[in-house]
Amino acid sequence: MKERTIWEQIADSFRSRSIWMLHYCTGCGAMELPPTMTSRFDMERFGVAPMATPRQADILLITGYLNTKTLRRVIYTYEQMADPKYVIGFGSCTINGGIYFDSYSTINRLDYYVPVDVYIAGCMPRPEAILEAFNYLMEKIRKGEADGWKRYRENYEWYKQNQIRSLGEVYVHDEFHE
Amino acid sequence: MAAYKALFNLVVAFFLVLSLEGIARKIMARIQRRIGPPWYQNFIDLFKALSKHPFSNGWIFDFGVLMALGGALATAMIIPMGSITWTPFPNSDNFFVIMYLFAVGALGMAMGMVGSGNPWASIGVSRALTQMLGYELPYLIVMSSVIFFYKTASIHKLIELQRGGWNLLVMPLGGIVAFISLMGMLGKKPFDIMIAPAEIASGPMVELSGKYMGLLHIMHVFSVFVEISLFVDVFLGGGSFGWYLVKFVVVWVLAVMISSVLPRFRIEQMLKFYWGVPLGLAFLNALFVLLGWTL
Amino acid sequence: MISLLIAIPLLLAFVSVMWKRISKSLFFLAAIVNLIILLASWFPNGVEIHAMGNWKPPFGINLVLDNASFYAVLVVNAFFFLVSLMPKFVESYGTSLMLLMAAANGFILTGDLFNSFVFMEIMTITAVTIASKRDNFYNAFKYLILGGIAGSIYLLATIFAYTATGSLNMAHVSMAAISASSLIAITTLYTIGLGVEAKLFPLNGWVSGVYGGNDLAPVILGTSVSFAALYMVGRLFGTVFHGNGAEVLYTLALITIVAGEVAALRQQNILKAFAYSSVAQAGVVVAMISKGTAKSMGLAYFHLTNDAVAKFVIFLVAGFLVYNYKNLNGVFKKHKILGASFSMATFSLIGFPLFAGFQSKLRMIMALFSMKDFLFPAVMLLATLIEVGYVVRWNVRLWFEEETQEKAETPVVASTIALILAILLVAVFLKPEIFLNGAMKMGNALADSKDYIQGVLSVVKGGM
Amino acid sequence: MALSTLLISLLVTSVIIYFVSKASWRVGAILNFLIGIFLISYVFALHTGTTSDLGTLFGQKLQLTWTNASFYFSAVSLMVIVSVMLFAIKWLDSQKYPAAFNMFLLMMTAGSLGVFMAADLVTLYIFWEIAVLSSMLIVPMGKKESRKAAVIYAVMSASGTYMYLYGAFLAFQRYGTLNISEIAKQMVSDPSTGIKAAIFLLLASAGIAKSGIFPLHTWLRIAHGNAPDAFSAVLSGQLVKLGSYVLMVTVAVIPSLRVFANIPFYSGIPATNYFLIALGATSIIVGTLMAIKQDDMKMLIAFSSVANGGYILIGIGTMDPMGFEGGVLHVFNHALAAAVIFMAFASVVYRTHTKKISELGGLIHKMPITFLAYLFAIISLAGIPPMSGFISKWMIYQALVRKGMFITAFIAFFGSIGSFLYVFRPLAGVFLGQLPKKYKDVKEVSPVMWIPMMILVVISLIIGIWPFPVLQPIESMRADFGIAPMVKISDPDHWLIRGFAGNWNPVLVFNLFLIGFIIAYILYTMFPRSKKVDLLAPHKEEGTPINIYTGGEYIYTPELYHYNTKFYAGFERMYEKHPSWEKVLGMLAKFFHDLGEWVHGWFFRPSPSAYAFWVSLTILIVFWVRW
Repeated sequence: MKERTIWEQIADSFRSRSIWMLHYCTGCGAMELPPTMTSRFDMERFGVAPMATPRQADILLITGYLNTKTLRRVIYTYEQMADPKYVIGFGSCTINGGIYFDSYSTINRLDYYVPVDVYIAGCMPRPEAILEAFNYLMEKIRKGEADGWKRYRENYEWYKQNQIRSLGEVYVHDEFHE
Repeated sequence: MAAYKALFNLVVAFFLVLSLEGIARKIMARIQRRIGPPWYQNFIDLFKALSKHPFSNGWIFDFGVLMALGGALATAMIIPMGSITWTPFPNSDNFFVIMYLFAVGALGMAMGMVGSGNPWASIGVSRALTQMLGYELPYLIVMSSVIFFYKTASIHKLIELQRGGWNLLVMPLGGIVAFISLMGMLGKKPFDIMIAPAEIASGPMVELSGKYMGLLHIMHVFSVFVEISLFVDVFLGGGSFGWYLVKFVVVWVLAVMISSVLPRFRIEQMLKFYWGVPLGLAFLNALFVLLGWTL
Repeated sequence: MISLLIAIPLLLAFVSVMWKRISKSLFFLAAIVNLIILLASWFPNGVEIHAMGNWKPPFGINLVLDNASFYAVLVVNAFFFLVSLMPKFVESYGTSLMLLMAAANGFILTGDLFNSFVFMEIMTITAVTIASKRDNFYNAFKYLILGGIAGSIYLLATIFAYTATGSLNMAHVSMAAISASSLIAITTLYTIGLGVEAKLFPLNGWVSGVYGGNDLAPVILGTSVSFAALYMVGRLFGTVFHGNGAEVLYTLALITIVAGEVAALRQQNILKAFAYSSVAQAGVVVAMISKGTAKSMGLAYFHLTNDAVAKFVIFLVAGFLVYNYKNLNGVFKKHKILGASFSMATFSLIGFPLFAGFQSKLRMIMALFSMKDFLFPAVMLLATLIEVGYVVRWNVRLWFEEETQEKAETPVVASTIALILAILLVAVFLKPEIFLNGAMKMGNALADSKDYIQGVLSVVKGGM
Repeated sequence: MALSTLLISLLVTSVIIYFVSKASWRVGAILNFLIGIFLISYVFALHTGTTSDLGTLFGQKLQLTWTNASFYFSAVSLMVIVSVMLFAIKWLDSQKYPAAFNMFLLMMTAGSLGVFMAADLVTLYIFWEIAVLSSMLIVPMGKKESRKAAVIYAVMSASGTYMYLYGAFLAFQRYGTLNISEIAKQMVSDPSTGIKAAIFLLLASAGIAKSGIFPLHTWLRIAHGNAPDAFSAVLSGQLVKLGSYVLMVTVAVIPSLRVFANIPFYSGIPATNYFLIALGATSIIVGTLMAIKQDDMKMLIAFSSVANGGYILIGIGTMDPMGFEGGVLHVFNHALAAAVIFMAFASVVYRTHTKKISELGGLIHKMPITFLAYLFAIISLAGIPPMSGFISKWMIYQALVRKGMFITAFIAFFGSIGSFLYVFRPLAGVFLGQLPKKYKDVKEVSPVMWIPMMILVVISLIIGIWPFPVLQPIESMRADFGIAPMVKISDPDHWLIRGFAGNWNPVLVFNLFLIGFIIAYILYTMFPRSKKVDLLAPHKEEGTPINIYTGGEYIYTPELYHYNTKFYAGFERMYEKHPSWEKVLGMLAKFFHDLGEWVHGWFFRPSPSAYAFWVSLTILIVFWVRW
């Protein structure tokens, strides 16, 4: 790992304290976010705030199982985020496919396709676990270890290959076939 | 000297509003029984945004952002802060000049954001402009009656002329209407129709990333400064720099508290609201001023 | 000398019955001879009498040439001359045209009420034959009936005048003291009798059918004949009856203006549209005549001259277009000269500056204002407004719409004449004296009945 | 060269230009342009007070004089016309009738100059009609709808003109002169208010019709919207100003404050002026609301011309030194802005052949210079500081607030903010956003076309920063009219414009904006460079989605996602069922048609017996009445 410049260190410390989150609510995991955001657990006190668009978001929170249709959108959205960007895989679905692991269209491992910085295990993970994950991610960012976005850039070919293998090549490019 | 004062304006505006925004988040959190982020959270957010590697959607996108920020900076430089001592350009602090110079920023932002090519940005801008039609009218009528009453549109002179009593007390109706319009200007709930993150993905800002977001945030900071300063100067009698700051904070906190308990209007509801009671009150106020029925 | 104006066309008309083939040339001959005669006796500036059979007025029939009748005859014959230049256009109507010319000249020149009736009848009947060109029989028939009614009423009026004064001579009638009630009867009947030819509302129903039915009728009837008829209005109401009954004329004329313009607005046929426009212009002229002063009458005939020139061009061009194209859209793209002259004529009709109509219209309005008549200018301007609507519509349609048809052969003589007349309209704008002097002389002569009486009856004093 | 010689030789030259253009229209257009340049230099060299006789008409001397007002209006007009002439050198190759266009354009120039020079009412009328006639013949050269437009234009214009004519002769009847300043002098001492008011309003109605003030505004939409594209620039930028000139003549040259001092209505403004102001205010509302909902971009700006005509009228109508100067300055600003906007639209139509906002989009990628011209023009039109448009609006507001005219002020504010809304629509719908695929090969127009736009933009910008060259003539014009000659509004020594309620320094404000922009630029460069998102990617390579955030959706046909129809749907819905004045006027036209039908059906029946009936009825009625 390369040594960070002082500016990068400062920037990273800022980044760690201000996390704007885009939650990609594909499954039941999204259920756990409202309590995380609202008064009970209040994630805003860590500087975590929900965002409506990937252009502004720092982390992509994937809350639930992915299938071949949604994964394509996840990748697209991820690529639209500005660097540096981080991914949190939420719940066991993103780790091993969860209870639908044997379905024909379920994606079993998220980090084949996009680099995941933090996984939160469990089905469902409780808000405490989510906050813990945020804290862990912050720590990683501060130390400059959350480098998923760099890995994605460096290993772009590999990721692309995995993506195509699972999703298949798209031959007709229009709004109905992606 | 004027240049230093103008620079000072910018510095004050930047730190004051940015911390107030953090405080606002804190207040909102407290109202919702949360702890909330620290007061300096917005500084962190801003610098983080500036440090990111952004996307640019074409030159007009860049140009729009620059124009927006430039316009807001220019306006913030003219604004008097409570008294003639803190008025950088006593000859040009005309109210209409400020209002319209302010529109440069709005236009720049609108243009840049639509230039991003995102339909949501366009929808957001259309809403923002419509909302402008809503809140500006009562506000301008109130301001016209103020100017008619004091026979000057120069802000620092208006401050001086309020020695006898704050304008808010001289024409309370006008003060109330101006405050309601201020809420719309600030884009606080219930008037955050153009942002509406849940409907149109934060509207005009949908394509803003990294430093663009940061620069527009700065622009927003100066806009808030201009809007509230105008209200403080014109309706709350300005005062020494310290008093000015206090009044500024009070107005801001009040606006935040009101906004934190209200839901969002739909666009035509907003228009009907503004063109109903506030506009009526504004005209009533104008009538009172004409007839000399001021307190 | 003046009787030749009637005699030559009449004679040649009879000759042409025998040699049908040369009737066109004979017509041309008659027209040019008449024109030469007229030029020879340029503005008499007094009253010249030609007593037929040497019966001195007020007893016999006499022809009167004063400034008024001279100007009218000049204009009328000028238009006949212009028509005679286009032999193709005249076709086999040379005889009729010559008769019409004789009748129109006689109608204008005569100093005798009954004689004027006779000439009017001839005029109507020859006009009907011309109107029936291109199988336009029904409208011609209608015209005939209306002309008949008008003629009989005219005759009745003449009879009344005769019973009231014991004379048929205009000067004599003018001089005589007629009781008020008879005067009402006489003038009213004359209003109706002349109203048909002068296109007064509601007696002008024949106009659209006759003018819209073929190409020759509007060109000659809309210019020469209506000038003759409107001359007689001035003569009778200005000179003979000293403005008595003018208010009826005025009212009817104002209604005529509005009715004519609104009727023109809805017309889809270009000939009919401008036929109604000429109705409206006749209304303007009659209303102006009914004001009764020398100036107003002079301006009325100035306007009438301008209008007649413009109408000549308009009807000439429109007639050509209607009978050569099914669809008139954009035809002027193929006939630029015709188009330019048509447009200039129509703009003159409206009274746009740069064209003659402006001079007459503004002068009329100004004169009316100085007479403190505020209604008529308003009506006139309203009518002009409506006129702008259809004139611009026709111009735009004829110039700019997509053309659909093959080009027809351009009539060289007709377009030359149209262009010359259109340029004449511009010239009149720049130098209104071209028409204005004559028209003002005419107005003075008509208004000055004392002079007329003296001029006509002086022969009596000297002779008998 | 005497003024009359100039005008007459221009009229003659225009005919020559036609024949030259028949041979080669481009030579004709270039000649036109050169004549225009000559005219500008001529106008600037003239001294005020120069008079010249045009001749006599029915005993009245027709005179031309050169006043400060004529200088101002002629200079503004020529600025617009000459730019369009330059523009036309290239643009005309898309037109069907270039020769006639050249001829009528020059003829119209002569007519308008004559109007500004006229010293009496009839001279004014003559040149007015020349201008109307020649412009009316250019209008139908456009697309199909333009034919109808020409008729409506002619009728509306004529309705105003004839009222004017009536008023002119009414004045002549009463005062025995047609000379404008003589009439003005006599009106002051005339005791009869009714007739004075009638003359005043009748004279003003020509201006009302021409500058598109409320009851007679409907022709603007149709004529400006459908006229040949570049000519719309002249129509809106210059010809409409003839109306403003006449309004100014009626309101200011006839000293309405003194003439109607006995009928004050509100705040020292006489009822007659107030009536005009009310009409102006109505036009602002109508123009703004209608402009917001147009889909045709030219019609949109046409309605904006209605609204801006209202501003001018309000400003002049107040007869306040500030308001008057504001109104007159607004003539300049609107002329420049509207001309640039219409020329920009003409360029767009030249390349894309459509003027529907809903069919366009993203042209900034293809026509950036046109876009910039449009952008600066709308900044001026919406009255935003660095451009000159703000100054006039600022002055008008000052006057309105000073007079305590809150409702009028409200309407002016409404129009001003509404103008942000409507000028933004073409900006967003035509230039920004997504480029439809059919326009992917569109190119920027040639320099001959964009240079005139840019020149006007630069002039507007310079005047926005340093307005005194324009303010000075206006001020001397105001002194001529005797509107508070003591008050000095422009103060170039201190770089200030002095209002009744506070001053401002345009240079300072511009510099502040510049500083703000520089600071913003420095900030912009300090932080990480951005990655470019290519909005044209779907056009360049088939099968590339556009890279904007649309909820994770892939978009291959971006124009479908271009938001340009019903841009202000929420607002437009609020006045969907508005009453339409156009319909009312349409009904009036229909009334005349039906009247014609009725007259035709009753009196001009095809059967002779009906005529016999009418003849007898007329005899009876006439006898009955006269007995």
